Amino acid sequence: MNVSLLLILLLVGAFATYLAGDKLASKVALFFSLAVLGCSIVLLNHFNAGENISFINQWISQPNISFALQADGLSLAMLLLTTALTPLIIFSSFGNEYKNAKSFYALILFMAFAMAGTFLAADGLLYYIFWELSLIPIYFIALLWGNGDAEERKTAVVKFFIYTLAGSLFMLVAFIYLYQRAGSLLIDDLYKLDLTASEQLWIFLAFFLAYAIKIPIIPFHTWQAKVYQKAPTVGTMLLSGIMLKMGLYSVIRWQLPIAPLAAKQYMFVFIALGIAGVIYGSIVALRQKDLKKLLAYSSLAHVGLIAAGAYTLTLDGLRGAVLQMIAHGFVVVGLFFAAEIIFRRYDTRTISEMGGIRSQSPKFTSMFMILVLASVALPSTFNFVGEFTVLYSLSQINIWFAILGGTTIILGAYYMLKMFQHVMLGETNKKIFADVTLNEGLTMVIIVAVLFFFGMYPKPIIDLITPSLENILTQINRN
Amino acid sequence: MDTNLALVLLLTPLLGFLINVFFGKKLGKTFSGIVGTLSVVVSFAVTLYFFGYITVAKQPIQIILFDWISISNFNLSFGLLLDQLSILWLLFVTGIGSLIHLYSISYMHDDEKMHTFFAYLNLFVFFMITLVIGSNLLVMFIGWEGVGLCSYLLIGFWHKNQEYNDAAKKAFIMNRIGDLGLLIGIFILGMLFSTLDFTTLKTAISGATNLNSYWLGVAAFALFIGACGKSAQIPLYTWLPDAMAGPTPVSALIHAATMVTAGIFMISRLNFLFDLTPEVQNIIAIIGAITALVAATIGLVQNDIKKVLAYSTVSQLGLMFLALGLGAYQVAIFHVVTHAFFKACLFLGSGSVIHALGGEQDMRKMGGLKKAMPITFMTMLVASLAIAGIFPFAGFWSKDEILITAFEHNIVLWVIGSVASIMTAFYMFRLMYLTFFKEFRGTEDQKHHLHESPSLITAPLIILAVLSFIGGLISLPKNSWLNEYLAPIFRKVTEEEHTLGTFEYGLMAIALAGAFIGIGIAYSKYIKQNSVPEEDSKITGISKVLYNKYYVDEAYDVLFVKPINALSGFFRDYIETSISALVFGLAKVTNELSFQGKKLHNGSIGFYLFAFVLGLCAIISYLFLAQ
Amino acid sequence: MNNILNQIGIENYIFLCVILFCIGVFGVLYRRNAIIVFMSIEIMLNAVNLLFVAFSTYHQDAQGQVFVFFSMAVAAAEVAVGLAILVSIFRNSGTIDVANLKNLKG
Amino acid sequence: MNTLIAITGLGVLCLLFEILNLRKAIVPMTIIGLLAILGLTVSEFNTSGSFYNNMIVVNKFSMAFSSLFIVLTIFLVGLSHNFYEDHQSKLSDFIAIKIFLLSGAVAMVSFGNLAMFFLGIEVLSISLYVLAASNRMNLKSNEAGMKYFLMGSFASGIILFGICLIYGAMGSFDVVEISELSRSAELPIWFPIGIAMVTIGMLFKIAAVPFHFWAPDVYEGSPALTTATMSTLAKVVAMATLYKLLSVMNANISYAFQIIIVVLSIASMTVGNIMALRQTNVKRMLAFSGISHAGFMLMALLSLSTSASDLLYYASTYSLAGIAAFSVILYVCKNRDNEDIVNFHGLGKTNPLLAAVLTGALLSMAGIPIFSGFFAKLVLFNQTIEAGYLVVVIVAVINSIISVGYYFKLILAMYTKEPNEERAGTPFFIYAVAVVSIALNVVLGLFPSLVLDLLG
Amino acid sequence: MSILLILFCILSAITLLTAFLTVFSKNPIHSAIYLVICFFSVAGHYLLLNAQFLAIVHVIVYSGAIMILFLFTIMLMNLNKENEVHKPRITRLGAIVSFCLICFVLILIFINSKPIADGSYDVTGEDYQSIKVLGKVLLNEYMVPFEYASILLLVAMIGAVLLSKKEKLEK
Repeated sequence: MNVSLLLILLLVGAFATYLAGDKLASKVALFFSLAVLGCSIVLLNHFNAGENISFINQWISQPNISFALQADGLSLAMLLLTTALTPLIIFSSFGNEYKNAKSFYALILFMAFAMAGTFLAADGLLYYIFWELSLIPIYFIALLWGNGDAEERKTAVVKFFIYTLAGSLFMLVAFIYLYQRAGSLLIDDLYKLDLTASEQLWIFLAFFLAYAIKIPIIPFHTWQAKVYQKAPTVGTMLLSGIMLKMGLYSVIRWQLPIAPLAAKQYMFVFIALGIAGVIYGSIVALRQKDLKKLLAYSSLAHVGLIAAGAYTLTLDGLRGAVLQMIAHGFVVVGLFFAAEIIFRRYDTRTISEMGGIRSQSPKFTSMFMILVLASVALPSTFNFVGEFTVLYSLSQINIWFAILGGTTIILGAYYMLKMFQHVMLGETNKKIFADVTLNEGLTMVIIVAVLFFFGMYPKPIIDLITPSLENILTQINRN
Repeated sequence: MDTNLALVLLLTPLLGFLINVFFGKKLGKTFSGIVGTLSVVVSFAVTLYFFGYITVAKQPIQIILFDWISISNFNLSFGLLLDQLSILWLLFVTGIGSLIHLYSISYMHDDEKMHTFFAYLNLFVFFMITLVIGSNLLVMFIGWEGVGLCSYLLIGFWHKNQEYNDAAKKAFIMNRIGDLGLLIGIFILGMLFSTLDFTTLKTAISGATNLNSYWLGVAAFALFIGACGKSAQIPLYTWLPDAMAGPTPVSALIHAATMVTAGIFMISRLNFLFDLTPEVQNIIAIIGAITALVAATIGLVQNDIKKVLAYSTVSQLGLMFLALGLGAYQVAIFHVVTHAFFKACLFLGSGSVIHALGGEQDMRKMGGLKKAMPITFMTMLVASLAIAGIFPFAGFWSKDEILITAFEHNIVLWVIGSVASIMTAFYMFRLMYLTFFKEFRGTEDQKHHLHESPSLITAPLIILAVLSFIGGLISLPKNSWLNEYLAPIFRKVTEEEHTLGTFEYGLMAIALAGAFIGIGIAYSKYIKQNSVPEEDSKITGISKVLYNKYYVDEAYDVLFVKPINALSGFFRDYIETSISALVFGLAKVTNELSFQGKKLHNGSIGFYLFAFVLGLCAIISYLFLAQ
Repeated sequence: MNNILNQIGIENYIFLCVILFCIGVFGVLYRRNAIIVFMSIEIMLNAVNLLFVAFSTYHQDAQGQVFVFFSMAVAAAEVAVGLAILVSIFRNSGTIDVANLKNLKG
Repeated sequence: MNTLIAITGLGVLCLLFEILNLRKAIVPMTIIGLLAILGLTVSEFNTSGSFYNNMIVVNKFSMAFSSLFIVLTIFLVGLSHNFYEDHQSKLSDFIAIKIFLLSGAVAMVSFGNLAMFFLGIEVLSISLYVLAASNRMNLKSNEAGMKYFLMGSFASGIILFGICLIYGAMGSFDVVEISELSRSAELPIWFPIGIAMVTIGMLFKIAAVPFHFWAPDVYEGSPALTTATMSTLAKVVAMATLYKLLSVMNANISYAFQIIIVVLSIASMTVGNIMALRQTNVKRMLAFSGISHAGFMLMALLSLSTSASDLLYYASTYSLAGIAAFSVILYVCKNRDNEDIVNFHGLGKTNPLLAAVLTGALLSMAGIPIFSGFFAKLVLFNQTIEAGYLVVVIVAVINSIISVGYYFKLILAMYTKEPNEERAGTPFFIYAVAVVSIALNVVLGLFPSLVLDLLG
Repeated sequence: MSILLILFCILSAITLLTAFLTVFSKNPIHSAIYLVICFFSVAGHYLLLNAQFLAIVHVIVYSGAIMILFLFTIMLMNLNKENEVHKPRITRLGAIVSFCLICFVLILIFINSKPIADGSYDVTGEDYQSIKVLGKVLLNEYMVPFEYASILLLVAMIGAVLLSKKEKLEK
C-alpha cells in the first residue's frame, strides 16, 4: 500500500462524481473524500509502523523525470489536513443547491487530488504539475459558482489565475535550471546540489515569487481579498484552508533546503515581509465592510506570521509554522463556513446588514465565538500552539520580530471582536435567522473539536512532523 | 489521590460550565444556578482539603498531566503546582466565588439567560483555577487569557446593548496588550533558562551565577506590562471602569476580587525574578503609586455607584503594586485578600441596591435607602469602613502595612499612598451618604418598590462583611500567620518583618487620622450641606476633568484607536487599490501596446512587404556587414 | 572550349542579377496594380534563373540549368494560380488594386 | 520514399473517385488510405536510406515528422466532411489538394536535394494559396488568397535566390555534398548569404516577426478549415523543414546567427502574444498565438544538434491542440459569417463537451500542466537553458503569462456568458476529431517519452 | 574589353532598362510589352552563356505562355487604361527606400566578398549544357523532382479550376 493509492482514489472519485449525475454528486463526493480520509489514516498507521509508503517510478527518460511520491511526516501532516478538510468542505456545502452539481463536486475532488499531489510529490516537475493543476479547478469553481457581479468576478478570478501562474512559471525556470545542474529533479538530488551563493539567490527569488503570490505575502496579495469575496464559499475554503498552505509547505519543503545560503543571508528581509503582512493585514481587516473580505485579510495576517516563522530557519519556526498551518486551515474553513451560514439566512455578506444574531441563535453564536477565539489564538486552542511556537522562534531571532509579530494578538483580537460584535451582537435582527441545521452544526462541531483537541494535545502532530523537519533543518544547515 | 483531587478541583467548574451550556435551559433557572454554585463549592471543598494538607505537609504538590507543547530547547507539559501561594489564592477564588454564585442565583433570577450566566461564571472559575495552579508560565497563560475571555463574555452579557459590547471588547483588547507583554517575557525567560516551569525556573535563576541582567530586566518589565493589563494599572487601566457594564456579581467576582489580582499573583509567583531586577521593581512601585492616586482622584467625583467602586478597585490595586514594587509581596497579598473581602462585599451590596432600584446606578437618584435595606446598609458600611482603613477592620491592617513599607523605602511614595487613602475614605463615604442617607431622590415608582433583598443575596453579604471585619487577623503585625504561611515562597520574607515601635504606631495614627479626615469631609459635604452632585452638563473646572477621567479615554481614542482606524481606511482605500492598480497597470500597458500594435497591422500589402524587406536587410547586414 | 566567364566575370552576373532582383522587389512594393506586381515577381524569378545559369557555367555543371526548368514550372504554376485568384477578386470587387485589399487588418 | 509515392497516388485516386461518381466514399476512403500510409510509415520507421540519387532521404526525423503530418491530415480530412457539405461538387478537389499538400510536406522533411525542397515548398504553398482563396464568392477569402499569394511568391523568390547562392558556392544541390563542402573548404560568402536567405524565406512561412504580417490577415480571411491547415500543418512543416535545412547543411551555426534567432524568437513571442490580446476574431487571435508559438519553436534552433525530438514534441502538441481548437471553431462558426468571439458565448452550457475540448486545447497552448503543451515548453526551455540562453527562457515565461490573458478570454466567453442561440446537430466527424485530438494531446502529456524518445 | 563583355553590357542595359520600364509604365499593356523585351534580353544572356536550349525554353515558356496569360487577363479585365491612382507619397518613399537599401546591402556584401577566382575559371572541357546532357541529368538524377513537378502543375491546375469553376447549386 502506498500513497499513490490516495491520488488514484481521489481521481476516480472525481470521475465517479461527474458520472453520478447532479443529484447524487454531493453524496458520492462525500463518500470518496471520506474514503480517502480513511485511507490516509491507514497510511499514517503504516508510516508510523515504519513501512515504506513511497512510490517512485521513472516517468520521462529524457529529461529525466520520475513519478515520485514520497511521504514523510511533514507531507503526511499536510495530506491529512487536505483529506480531513475536503470531506468537511464537501459536507458544509450540503445546504446549498448548485447548478451543474456534478461538475462542481468533481472539481472539488479534482482539486483535492492536485493538492494532495503537491504535498506528496518528491520530484520537482511532478510537484510543479500538481501545483499548477490545482489552479484550474479553483479557477472554474470561483468563476462559475461564485457570487456577486459576473464582470467583477471575472476580473478578480482571471487576475488571480494569471497572477499565480506568473509566479509559478518563474519557479519552473528555476526548476529547469536546477535540472541542468543536478540532472534530475528528485528532491534528494536537489538537496545534494552544491550551488553558489548567487545561484541560490536567484533560485530562491524565483521560488519566492511563486510562493509569495500563492501564500500570499505582501505586496503580492492583491488578488486575495477579491477572490475570496467572489468565490463560492466552498472555493474560498479550499483556497484559504488548503491551497495557500501549499505555498507555505513549499517554502519549507523546497525553497529553504534548496537555497539555504540565500535563505540565511536574506532571512531578515523575508521575516520582515511576513511580519509586515501581519500588521498590514490586521489593519486593513479592521474596516472591511464585507465579511468574507475581512476574513481574507485576517488570513493574510495569519499566513504572514506563518511565513515569518518558516523563514526563521529554526526548528521552532518550522514546527510552529506547520502547526499553525494546520490550525489555520481548520479555523479559516470554520469561519468562512460561519459566513456562509449567515449568508444562507440573510442573503448578505455586508457586515453592516447583520447584527443581533446572538439572540436568535445562541448555538451558532457559541460556535462562531469559539472560532473567532481560535482565530485570535486563545490558549487551549490549536492556533495558540502554533502561534506561540512561531512567535517564540521569532523572538529567538530578534525580540522585535516577536513584538511586532505579536501585535497580531492585539490587532487580531481587535478586528475579530469588532467583526463579531457587529455581526452577531446588538439588537435582535429583524430578519429571521433559522437555527443551524444538523449538517451545519455537525461541521462546526467537528472543527471546534479538532481545534480544542489539538490545542490541548498537539503531541501527535508534533511527533509526526518533527523528524522530517529536523531532516530538512539538517539540509538547510548542510554547509 | 492528589492528582485526582486536583483534577476534581480543576474540572468541576468546567463540568458545571458544560452542564449549563448544554442542558442549562432544560434544567431551569434555579437548578442551573444550583449546579453552577455546587461546582464551585466542590472546588472550594477540595481547596480546603489541600489547604489542610499544605499547612501540615508544607510541601508543594506538583502534578504533570501530559506533554503539551514542544519547543526546541525544552518541553512544556501541562502540569499543576499546588503550593502555599496557589492554595491561598484558590481559597478566596473558590470561596468568594461560591458566595457570589450563591448571590447570583437570586440576583440573576429575572434574567432569561441565567444558565448562560452561570456557565460563564463557572468557566471563569475554571480558568481562574487554571491560572492559579498552572505549574508553568504557559499553563498559567491559558488561565490568564481564559479569564480575560470570560471577562469579555460577562461584560458583554447583555449583548443587545452595543455600548456594553464595546466595553467588553475594550477590556479584551487592553488585556491582550498586556498579554503580548507577558508572552514576550515568557519568550525571554524561555530563551534564557530553557524552561518555563516555576520550580525549575526558580532553581535556575537562584542557582545561576552570571545572569544577563539586561535581558532579565527586559523580561521582568515585559511581564509587568502583562500584569498591568490584567490588573488595570496605568496605562492600561481604562477598561476596568468600563467593565462595570457587566452584571454586578461579575464586577464583584472578576473585576474586584479575583481576576484583577492575577497580575499580583503572577508577580508574586515570579518574585525570585523581580527581586533580581530592582529597576523594574522601582517602576512597579511608581506605577502602582501613581495609579492609586489617579484612580482615587477620579473616584472622587463619579456618580455611578459601580464606577466609584471600579476606580476604588483600580486605586487599591495600585496600592498593591506599590507593595509589590517595594518587594513586600506578602503585604500585597494580604491586601489582595482583605480587598477581596470588602470589595466583593461592596459590589454585592451595590448590586443589592441596584436590584432594589430596578437597575438604577446613578447615585444622584438614590438616597435614604438605609431604612428600606438595613442589612445591605450595614454590610456595606462595614466594608466601607474596612476599605477606608478604620481600625480594626481588615483594610486597616493591610493598607497600613503597605503604607509603612512605603514609608520605609521612600517618603514620596508614602505621601502618595496616604493621599490616595484619604481620598478613598472620602469617596467611599460619599457613596454611602449619597446612597443610604437623606431622602430618596428617585421616582415614585421606584420608591414604591423599595425592599430589602432576599436572603440569598443578603447571606453572602453578611459573610463577606464579617470577613471584612475580621480579615485582618490573618496578618497582624508581629504575629503574622500569613507571612509564616507564605515563607517558603518568598526569599526575603523573614528579613523584612517590621518592628512595631512608636514610629509605626505613629504612622498608623496618621493613616487613621487621614481616614477620618476623608470621612469627615464627606460628611460635611453630603450630610451637613446636603449637597447632591450636579447634572453632567453643569460640572465644571477640575471636577469636570476628573469626572471625565482626565480625558484618558479620549486621549487613547485620539492617539491609538482613531489613527489605527484612519490607517485602516487609508490602507483599504489607497494602498490596496494602488498596489492593485500597479498589477493591473502592467496588464493595461500590455493591452495598450496591443492596441497600438493593431494600427501597425494595417492590412496593406505594401507595408507588410516593406517590413519584410527591412527585416531581410537588417538580418543580412547584421550577419555580413556588421561582423 | 573557353569559359565565357573568363571574359565577363561571375561578379558582373551577380551584380546584374542582384539589381534585377531588386528591381523586382521594388516593383512589388511600388505598384498597386496586381498584374504589375505579378510581373515584378516574374522579374525576380528571372533574375534568379539567370544567376542559376551563370553559376551553372561557373561550375561547368548542368544541375543549375536543370534547376531553371523547375523554377520555370514553379513560375508558371504560380502565375496560373495567382491569376485565378486575381480574376475572382476582380469579379467580386471590380478592381485589382492591391491597395484596396484592406478589409483584413488590425 | 514509399510514403511520398503512396500519398501522391492517393491524391490522384481522390480525383478518380470524383470521376467514378463515388463522392460519398471520398472522405472515408481517404482517411482509410491515410491510415494505411501512416501504418506504412510507422512500419518503416527504423529503415533509413536515400532514394533516387539522394533526392529523398529517409531517416527517423523525416519518418517521425511525416507521421505527424499524416495524422494531422487525417484530422483535417475528417473535418472536411462537415466543412464542405455545401460544396459537394468540389469535394474531391479539396481533398486532393489537401493530399498533395501533404505530399509537399513530406517532400519538405525528407528532401535530399534542394530541388525537392523547393518543389515541396511550392506544392505546399500553391495548395495553400488555392485553399485560402477557395471561398470564391467571399471577398475576404479572395483577399486572403491574394495577400498570401503575393507575399508567398515574394518569399519563394527569396528562397530561390538563396538556393541559387548556395548552388553558386557549392556547385551542387545535394545536401550531403553541401554539408561536406561546408565543413571542409573555405567557403565563398555566397553560401552563408544563401543560407540566410533560405532561412528568411522559411521564417516567412512559419510567420516569425517581422515576416509575420501576412499571417493574421490570411488566417482571418481564409475559410476556417484552411486556417486550421495553415496554423497546424503548414506551420509545423515549415518549422521542421527549417530545422532540417539548418541542421543538415550548416552544422555549425555562427554566434551571430544564433543572436538573430534569439532576437527573432523573442520578437515573435512578444509581438504574437501582445497582439493577440485585443483580437475579437478567434482565427485572428489564433494567428497571433501561432506567431508566438513560432517564436517558441525557434528556440529549438538554438541547440540544433540535440533538439530534434523536442521540436517534434512541441510541434505535435501544438498542432494537436490546434486541431482540437479548430474543430470546435468549425462547429461553432459553421454558417456564421465571422468567427467573432461572440459566437462562443455560452458554449459551456449548450455544448459542454466541445467547450471542454476547446478549453483543453487552449490550456495546452498556454502550457498548463497535464496538457502536453506544458511539457513541450518544458523540454524546450530545458534545452534552451542548456544552450545558455536563459534570457530567452525568461522572456518566454513572461510571454506565457501574457498568453494566458487571451486564451482565457475565450474560455471566459464560453463559460460565463449567456448563449445567444442554439446550435443544432452533432456532426460525428467534428466530435470525433475534437475528442481524439485532445485525447492524443493529453496522452502525450502523460507519456511524453512516447515522442521524446523517438528520435533519441 | 572583349566583344562578349560589350555584348553583356548591352544586354544587361536592355534587361535592366526594360525591367525598370515594366515597373514604371503606367499602362499595363506597355508594362507587358517591356516585360517581353526583358525576357528576350534574358534569353540573350542565356545564349551568351551558351545555353541555347534553355534560352528557347525560356522564350517559349515566359514570352509564349506566361506573358500571353498576363495579356489575356489584362484584356479580360479591360485594364489597358492608365487608371491607377497614385500611391501616397509615403508608400512610394518606402518602396524607394527599401529598393535602395536592399540593393546597397546586397551589392556591398558581394563587393566585400573576396574575389572568387582571379580571372581564371574552371574549364572542364566536358559538355555540360547540350540538350543531350541536360536530358540525361533531368531524367536520370533529377527524375524524382521532374515527376514531382508534374504534381506541382497538377495542383496548380486543380487550383485554378477550383477557383474559377462555378458550383452547381445542388441545395
